[in-house]
Amino acid sequence: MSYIKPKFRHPNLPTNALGFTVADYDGAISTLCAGCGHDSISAAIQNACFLSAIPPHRIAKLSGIGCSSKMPTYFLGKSHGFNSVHGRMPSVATGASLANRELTYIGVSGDGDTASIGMGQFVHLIRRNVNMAYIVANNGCYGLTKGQDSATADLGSVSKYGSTNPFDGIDLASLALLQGAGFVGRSFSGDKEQLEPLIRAAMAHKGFAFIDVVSPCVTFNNHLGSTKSYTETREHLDSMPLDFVPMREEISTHYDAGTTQGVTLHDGSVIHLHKASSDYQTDDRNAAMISVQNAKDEGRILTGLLYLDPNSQNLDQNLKLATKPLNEMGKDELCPGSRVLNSINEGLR
Amino acid sequence: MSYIKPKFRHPNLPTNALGFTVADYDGAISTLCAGCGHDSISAAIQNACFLSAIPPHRIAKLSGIGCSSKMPTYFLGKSHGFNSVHGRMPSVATGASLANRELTYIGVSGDGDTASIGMGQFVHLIRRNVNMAYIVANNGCYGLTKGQDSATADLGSVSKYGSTNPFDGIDLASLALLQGAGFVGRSFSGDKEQLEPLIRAAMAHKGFAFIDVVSPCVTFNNHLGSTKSYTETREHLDSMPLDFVPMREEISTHYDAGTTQGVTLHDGSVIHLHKASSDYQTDDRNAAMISVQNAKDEGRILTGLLYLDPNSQNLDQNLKLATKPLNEMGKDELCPGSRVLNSINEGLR
Amino acid sequence: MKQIKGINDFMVKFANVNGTGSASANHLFAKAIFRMGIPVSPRNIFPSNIQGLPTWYEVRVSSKGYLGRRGGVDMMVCVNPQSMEKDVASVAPGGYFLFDNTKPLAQNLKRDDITYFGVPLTEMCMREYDNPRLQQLLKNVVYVGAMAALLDIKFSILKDLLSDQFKGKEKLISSNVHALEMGYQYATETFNCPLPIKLQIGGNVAPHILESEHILMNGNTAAALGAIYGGATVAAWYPITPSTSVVDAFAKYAERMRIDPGSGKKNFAIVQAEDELAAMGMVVGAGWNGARAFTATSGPGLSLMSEFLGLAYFAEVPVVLIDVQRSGPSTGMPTRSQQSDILAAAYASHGDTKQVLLFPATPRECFDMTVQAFDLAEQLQTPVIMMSDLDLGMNDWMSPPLEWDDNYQMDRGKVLDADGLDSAEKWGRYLDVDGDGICYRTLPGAHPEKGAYFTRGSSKNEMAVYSESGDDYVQNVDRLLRKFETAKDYVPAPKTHPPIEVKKTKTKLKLAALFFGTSASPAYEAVEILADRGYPINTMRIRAFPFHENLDRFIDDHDLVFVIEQNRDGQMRQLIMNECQIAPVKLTSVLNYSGTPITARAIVRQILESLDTKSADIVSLHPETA
Amino acid sequence: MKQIKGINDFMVKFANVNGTGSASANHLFAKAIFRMGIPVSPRNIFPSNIQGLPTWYEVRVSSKGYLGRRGGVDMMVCVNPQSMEKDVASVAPGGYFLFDNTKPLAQNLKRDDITYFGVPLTEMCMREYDNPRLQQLLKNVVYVGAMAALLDIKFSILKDLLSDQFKGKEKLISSNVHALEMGYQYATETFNCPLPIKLQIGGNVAPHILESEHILMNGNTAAALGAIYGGATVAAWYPITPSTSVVDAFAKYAERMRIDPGSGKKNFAIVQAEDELAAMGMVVGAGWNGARAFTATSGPGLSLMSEFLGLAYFAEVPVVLIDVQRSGPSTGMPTRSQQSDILAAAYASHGDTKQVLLFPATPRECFDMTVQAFDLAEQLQTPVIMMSDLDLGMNDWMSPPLEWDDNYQMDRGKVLDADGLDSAEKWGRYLDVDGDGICYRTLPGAHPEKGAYFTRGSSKNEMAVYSESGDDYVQNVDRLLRKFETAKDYVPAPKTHPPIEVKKTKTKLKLAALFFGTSASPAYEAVEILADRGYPINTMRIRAFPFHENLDRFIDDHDLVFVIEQNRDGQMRQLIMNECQIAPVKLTSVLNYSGTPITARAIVRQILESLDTKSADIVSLHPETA
Ligand SMILES: Cc1ncc(C[n+]2csc(CCOP(=O)(O)OP(=O)(O)O)c2C)c(N)n1
Ligand SMILES: Cc1ncc(C[n+]2csc(CCOP(=O)(O)OP(=O)(O)O)c2C)c(N)n1
Ligand code: SF4
Ligand code: SF4
Ligand SMILES: [Mg+2]
Ligand SMILES: [Mg+2]
Repeated sequence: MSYIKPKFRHPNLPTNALGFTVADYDGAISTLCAGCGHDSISAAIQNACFLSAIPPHRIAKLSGIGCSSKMPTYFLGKSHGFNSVHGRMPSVATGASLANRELTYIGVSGDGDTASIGMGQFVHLIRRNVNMAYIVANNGCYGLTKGQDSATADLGSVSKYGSTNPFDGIDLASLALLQGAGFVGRSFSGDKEQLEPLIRAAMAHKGFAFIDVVSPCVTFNNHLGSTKSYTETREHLDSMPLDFVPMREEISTHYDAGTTQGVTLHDGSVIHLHKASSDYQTDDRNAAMISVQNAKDEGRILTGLLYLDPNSQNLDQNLKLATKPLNEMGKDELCPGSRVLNSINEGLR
Repeated sequence: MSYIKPKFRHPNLPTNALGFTVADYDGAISTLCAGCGHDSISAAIQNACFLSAIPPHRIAKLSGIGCSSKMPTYFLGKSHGFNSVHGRMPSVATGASLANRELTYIGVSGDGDTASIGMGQFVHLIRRNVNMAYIVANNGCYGLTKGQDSATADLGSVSKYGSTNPFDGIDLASLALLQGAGFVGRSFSGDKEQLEPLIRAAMAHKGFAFIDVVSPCVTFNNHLGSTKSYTETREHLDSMPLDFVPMREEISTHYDAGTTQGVTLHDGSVIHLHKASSDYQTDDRNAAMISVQNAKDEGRILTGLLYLDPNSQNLDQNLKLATKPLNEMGKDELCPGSRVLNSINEGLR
Repeated sequence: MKQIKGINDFMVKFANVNGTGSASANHLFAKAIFRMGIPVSPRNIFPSNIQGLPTWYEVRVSSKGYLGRRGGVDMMVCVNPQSMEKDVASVAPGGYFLFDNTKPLAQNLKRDDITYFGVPLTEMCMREYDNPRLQQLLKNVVYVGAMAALLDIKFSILKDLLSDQFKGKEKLISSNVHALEMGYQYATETFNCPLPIKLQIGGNVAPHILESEHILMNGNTAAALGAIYGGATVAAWYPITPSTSVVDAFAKYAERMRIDPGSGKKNFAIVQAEDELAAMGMVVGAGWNGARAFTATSGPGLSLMSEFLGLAYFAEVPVVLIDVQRSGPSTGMPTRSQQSDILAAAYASHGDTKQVLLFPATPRECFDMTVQAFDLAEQLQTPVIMMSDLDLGMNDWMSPPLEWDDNYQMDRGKVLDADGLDSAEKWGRYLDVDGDGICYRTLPGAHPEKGAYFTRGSSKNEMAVYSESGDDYVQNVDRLLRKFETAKDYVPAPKTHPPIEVKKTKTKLKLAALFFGTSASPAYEAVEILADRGYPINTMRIRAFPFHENLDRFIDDHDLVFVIEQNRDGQMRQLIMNECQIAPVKLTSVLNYSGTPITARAIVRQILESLDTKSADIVSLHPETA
Repeated sequence: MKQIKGINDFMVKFANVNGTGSASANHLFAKAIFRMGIPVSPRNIFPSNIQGLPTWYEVRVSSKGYLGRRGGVDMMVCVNPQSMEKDVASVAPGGYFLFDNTKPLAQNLKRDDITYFGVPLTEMCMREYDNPRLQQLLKNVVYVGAMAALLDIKFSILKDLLSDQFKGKEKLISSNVHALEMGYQYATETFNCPLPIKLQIGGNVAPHILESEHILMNGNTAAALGAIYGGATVAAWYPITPSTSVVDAFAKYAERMRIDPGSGKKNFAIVQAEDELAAMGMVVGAGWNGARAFTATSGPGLSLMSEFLGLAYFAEVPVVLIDVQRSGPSTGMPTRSQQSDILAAAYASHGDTKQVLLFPATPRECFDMTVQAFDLAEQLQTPVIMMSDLDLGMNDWMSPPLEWDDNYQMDRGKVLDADGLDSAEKWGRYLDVDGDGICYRTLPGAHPEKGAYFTRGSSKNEMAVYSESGDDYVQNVDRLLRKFETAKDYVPAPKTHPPIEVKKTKTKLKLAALFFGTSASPAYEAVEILADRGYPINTMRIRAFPFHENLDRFIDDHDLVFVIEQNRDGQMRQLIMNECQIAPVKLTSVLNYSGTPITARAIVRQILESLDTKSADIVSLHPETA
């Protein structure tokens, strides 16, 4: 949230290979809450596109519905975007990517959008290996509808309304691994150094690339970690009117590969991020699943590039799609003409 | 398929603890194709209920839409049944089980019904740990709509229409394991000795119990296994009119724990079933996932009880549901009365 | 400058930023007026985000008890710089404008024809509180204090309300009261209080209101209470504005009133489903299995429930759905109100379907109709959809108190238990024994030998056996029509008001107005205005679909009937034409679909315009009725 | 016994067990008649399972070229013991009954008033073939041979057809021909061939048919070809009867005609989605991104697509949906035909929506309209739904040949490419520059600096910026109405036929009939019958929604208009009332919703009945029009 954004831009901003500055990758002003992790992700995407020097107009941004799904409005104003319906962005992205295989597709979703209403489409999107980067801004709750638990909320986590979640959280990275995704990563919204390169790699990957980004909802829920330590901050909060959302700073963090970092969220709870070490093998799917699981059992969230299969066959390949984008084909390529039709008629007599 | 079913019943049929004969667990006459694996599963369910001496009227049968979802009509004629809509039986079963926690719920579905259109509901059914036995009659295709590949069809399998499936099959047992199911089994429709006890155990389990049953569609697709050997049977078939479905015998098999059995399907393809050995540990979820995966990599389908957590907390427990079935509660339990309402009015002035 | 005057009759609008706690403070303001016994109707106009965007809160005060939106702003309280330009512009000439003058007002925001009240809200709070959170929050309370002085709100009532709200948190009470006093004092000292618009207990308030025992509550809470009292045990839902608070409130009351005293266990189950398809599926499953079950949703959810609604219609499963309508189509304006799901609900799903709808107009009716919905669903063995909307569901309405008859018995409809099955001569699930289209159902587990059947969404014969026979199909769907006919006598009948006497009428036409739900309040108000101007208009408020036969007769009795509703396409008018076979020329639409509730002013304007243009046509088209 | 007579005018019905290959054999029978130049209309009436249940195949032969279902059975070929009792009963007195007399006919199946032909099919095949598969299969071919003798089918044509069918599989050809001959010979030797009902080339066949170049094809194949010719590149779907064969056929033709000759790669993409929501989502995504995309579905799928259809309407994304209707509601009778998704499609989704519908009546029109659907969707930037049905989609129809104008250019509607954007003065995605409600869209990737915008299902202003302003909302949805108005001139206009002259009319009323899709053939037939009986009825065939203004005029010009359709609730009649503001009393429903197609007989009966009861009322209600 920052409806007053400086209009002034430094004339000597660095440019990328295309001659664009990072400002060319700007979007509209965010209407999310101050301090929302999603804004950090928007910034990371913007920066990643800038650094990778992708022409902004050759990117298409797709999303579902939710605070997270609003994000595409807040980056890449020169790209087309499609804010579709709740939970069904995967199908829209599939269709879009078939229509024009030459654009770079970025899908942005939330944990509600993906793990609840979108679960079926998500699984099948992975299975089809659609060529896109799919980023889930995972806050364990439904931000936009005011803080209900989502399906990724941890067992035992307590929502702002005081209810305790009796269900085990769905681990989207494990699911992506199981369903055969060729690129699976996990990061934290505030860890720019890890997140940006991951996003760049995901966009470069020629197939479905999934990144689960832990992104605290400062307003309704911060309890994504398995280990939580409540402070009186929380109690203090409880006596505020429900329509009061205090202004907050975005949380950022910095830690080294192979180490574990405790990050204190705005309500005082702590999550423990563990960055995969530099000798982590990214080419073993089963091992990756076990590593994720083991970290979870230890109350830690494993972050980093968890799995990569650079040679996975994507949907375009599987369907033996022509090289020229389908949406550019004209009558010559598409319409067999009257002679063929007459011979078809002949066969029907 | 056998629309002429003998009416005569032996007077000395064995009875179970309730004094019922197996005929008391009969359903209507099947309208499936002759030799369809689904009919064997129906028989196994019928027998399992008989052997476990469950009063037929205390069972509720639920299904979606498909050949497989028709099965409940063909067993337990004294039970209520609900043939709901395609892919959404999990939600119907969830609601039904909440309404009356005392019945035994059997859900029957197909791979299309569960792994395609039903994927989202299936995952969330597992997550909620609804107290029911959920059986998927898995034939790798859409029988009722004439043989399209389903999402469990193997990569590279060839449908009756000659198209080759370019997608990896979804392994429902692995998915159930990942999502935390407390009971996961796999079997083959023709393996009565394995299937019946599995079904009995699933019904006895006080939570969500999943059984993936390989059940060949004799008419459209038999290619579930990873290893296939096509014979000329297949070529022969190709010249038959599409509306011709030859009469066939159900396939049955018998093999020992710890061994692998090749089963030849009607089109001549072979699947390799591997029965978990007697020292298989059913209490390690991660190990189970690895075993299933390893078998798959070797071209085999691991069968048996793959995982069991007898103490998983089911939905009734998680919701702290009253012991008395909700559908039996009356005004006294439910309606707070005028005095309470007046005090609510008071609070609104 | 001529200032707007008015005792107990004016419109105050608050312009805030959302997420700042302003809605709570504004509610305090409205509630205090309500406690003074003066009719008030607050409306929260909020954006579809959580923090940082403009939000408004309208409070209408009306001595006559008009609760519909009025339109126009007599006094604006503006603490949002983002929207201030528009806000200033929207004040009626002669009106008043209160703002935070910690920073001076920009030159372009100054008008000659309104009165400004600058209160240094930020400055005061910065000075008084060091906790930034309280600085933010209490600004709102300070302006409420100032408004109390300006409008003559009874101060003790405000204090009482704060004590109620923060019961047990003494520190919060005192800081809030302090803020209130600061504002009050500042205004008293700085301005000429009270203003020509002001409040007065008793005063000109309509006597029937003074005597009433009204409560102030929103429709969603009332519906939730209806579900509690109606014996709902299973609620399955998926969050969506503006229906979310129905299940929130249900959960709150159930946790209080539905805990088994012995075991501490729950006599209810609430499941947050993974989406609306699943929510409706769960309700269908529970309803099939004999529990009273419901879900609540809004537009997009209704679309997603379409397939299941068709199943429940055809398989004849009791289902209660509370549709709190918002602006469509698609995501539309998710935090704005409309009545635009009528056709989507009435004919939900493919094939020939007709669904039972209820149209509550007040929180009291939300309560009553929700209770009745459960009876109807089981009596008729079909979905019953209560069509509320954001305006009714989420705003507080002055309403007669909820009433409960302790002799109420749930009507579970035609369900045969074991005894019933044993004594039934011949039972078939779809045998129309009574000729009313409603058959006898059974519940799973009821009887060891009898009554089991297969429920399905496909065609069947009277004995519930799957059938593809055209005859079986036709007799079944014809019976469903018969059942729908029967439903006409079960659902709430429409309401008419005694006609208003008009001395000198300006029209020869017999005029009438039809309306429903939140269009009712402004419609009644409009009809009174029009009566004053010489146009007698009879009214009928529709409360349910299928329509009662009174509706046909009522339309027959008039030459021209206005159908007042809040959607673009005149959906209720279409439904009436379809179902009652009414000549379109007789029904004229009066519409508002801007997302904010329809006003009496808009209705009056449209009716007068249409009378100007229409009366000629109508006379010539139907000479016999002139 | 008086035997039924008729040259080129009779109804043969085959009663089989499904999964036995009978449909192929029966098709052979029908196709042979077609090749003789005699109008024929075959209908497959099949159960919703794969093997072992009764299935029927009706073949109507009509010298005048009536293609609608006729009703009544002149000759029954029954090889299914399960249904034999009913089948015997359904033969008209004086009719014929052919059966397998390997086992003798049960006593109770014997009637005095029909002629029996026993052919020992099983016995003959057991004797001739040792492969059990062939024994089964060729039984069907044997009875076709017998029928050829009985009805005088040209034998060489049958042989040609078999050679075509099994091209390259000589063994199969010869065994089939052998079976054919066996049956032919048996009949010739045993019965008095040909029967009083029989075929005759030329003969009494209507001259315009004799001269025509008709083809025999089903609507789904035609629609698939339409998608190929219309330039569809993305097809996403989910299997459901009876729409499955649309995409099957599309795949077949695309594999043949859409392979890039250089690379061998595909100029199309077909995705079997995980369900209908996803199928429609993919089409929306592809349409948004500038590909011509479509899906095909039936009732339950339409319900599931509802939310996405609302999105596409409101976000203005071109989408083509082919709805092959079946009997609803819910799963209904999945293998039976109806026209009952009209309202569900026209007003698909919550909120105020109106969708463009097309109503093809012949395979030729399925082809043409599918092509046009892609143009319309892009011109109007909205979903276009082609409303076919099982009868049209899955049965073979005699149809004028498909025609193609090689000058056809795809009309991509108002799309600005880079040049267009550069030369546009001011561009806003939702700016109604031309006043027709249709704005200029852009495609992702088109221009480095201009034309990017955000597509959404929520409210926005003309510049595509998210907006919750009531004014922006209203101007946007009003523009959508304007666009719908524009659409009236884009969609196919209704068709009228020259009135039939009637010598001595029995009514003073000006009568008319409205119909569409598969109701058209029987309706035309009925109108001719009624003209014969003294009732002149003008006709108009509706081909699209929104309705052309001709429709209003046509209705205005008549006193009483019959609306002929195949659903319970008279959905098209409702749509007409809603949209054209027609007095209900003017429109009388003529309905059939049993799942089997409506017949001319049923139409005639209902119209005559209604004229008996109605004419009095109508005259008194509208004296001025009498
Ligand atoms: C069909 C439908 N159901 C419900 C909603 C209401 N809704 C909007 S956003 C949302 C949840 C968003 O959660 P998530 O995806 O986690 O996003 P977040 O706001 O947490 O970033 C819901 C339920 C909707 N828009 N559409
Ligand atoms: C909403 C909806 N879409 C499609 C269909 C059509 N349909 C019926 S069964 C079926 C697939 C069944 O496959 P599966 O569940 O594997 O069952 P099987 O027939 O193979 O046993 C489909 C797509 C339907 N009934 N409803
Ligand atoms: S509610 Fe939560 S997720 Fe939504 S914008 Fe605010 S902080 Fe972010
Ligand atoms: S089509 Fe396949 S799945 Fe269906 S009944 Fe026949 S064999 Fe079984
Ligand atoms: Mg979230
Ligand atoms: Mg299957």
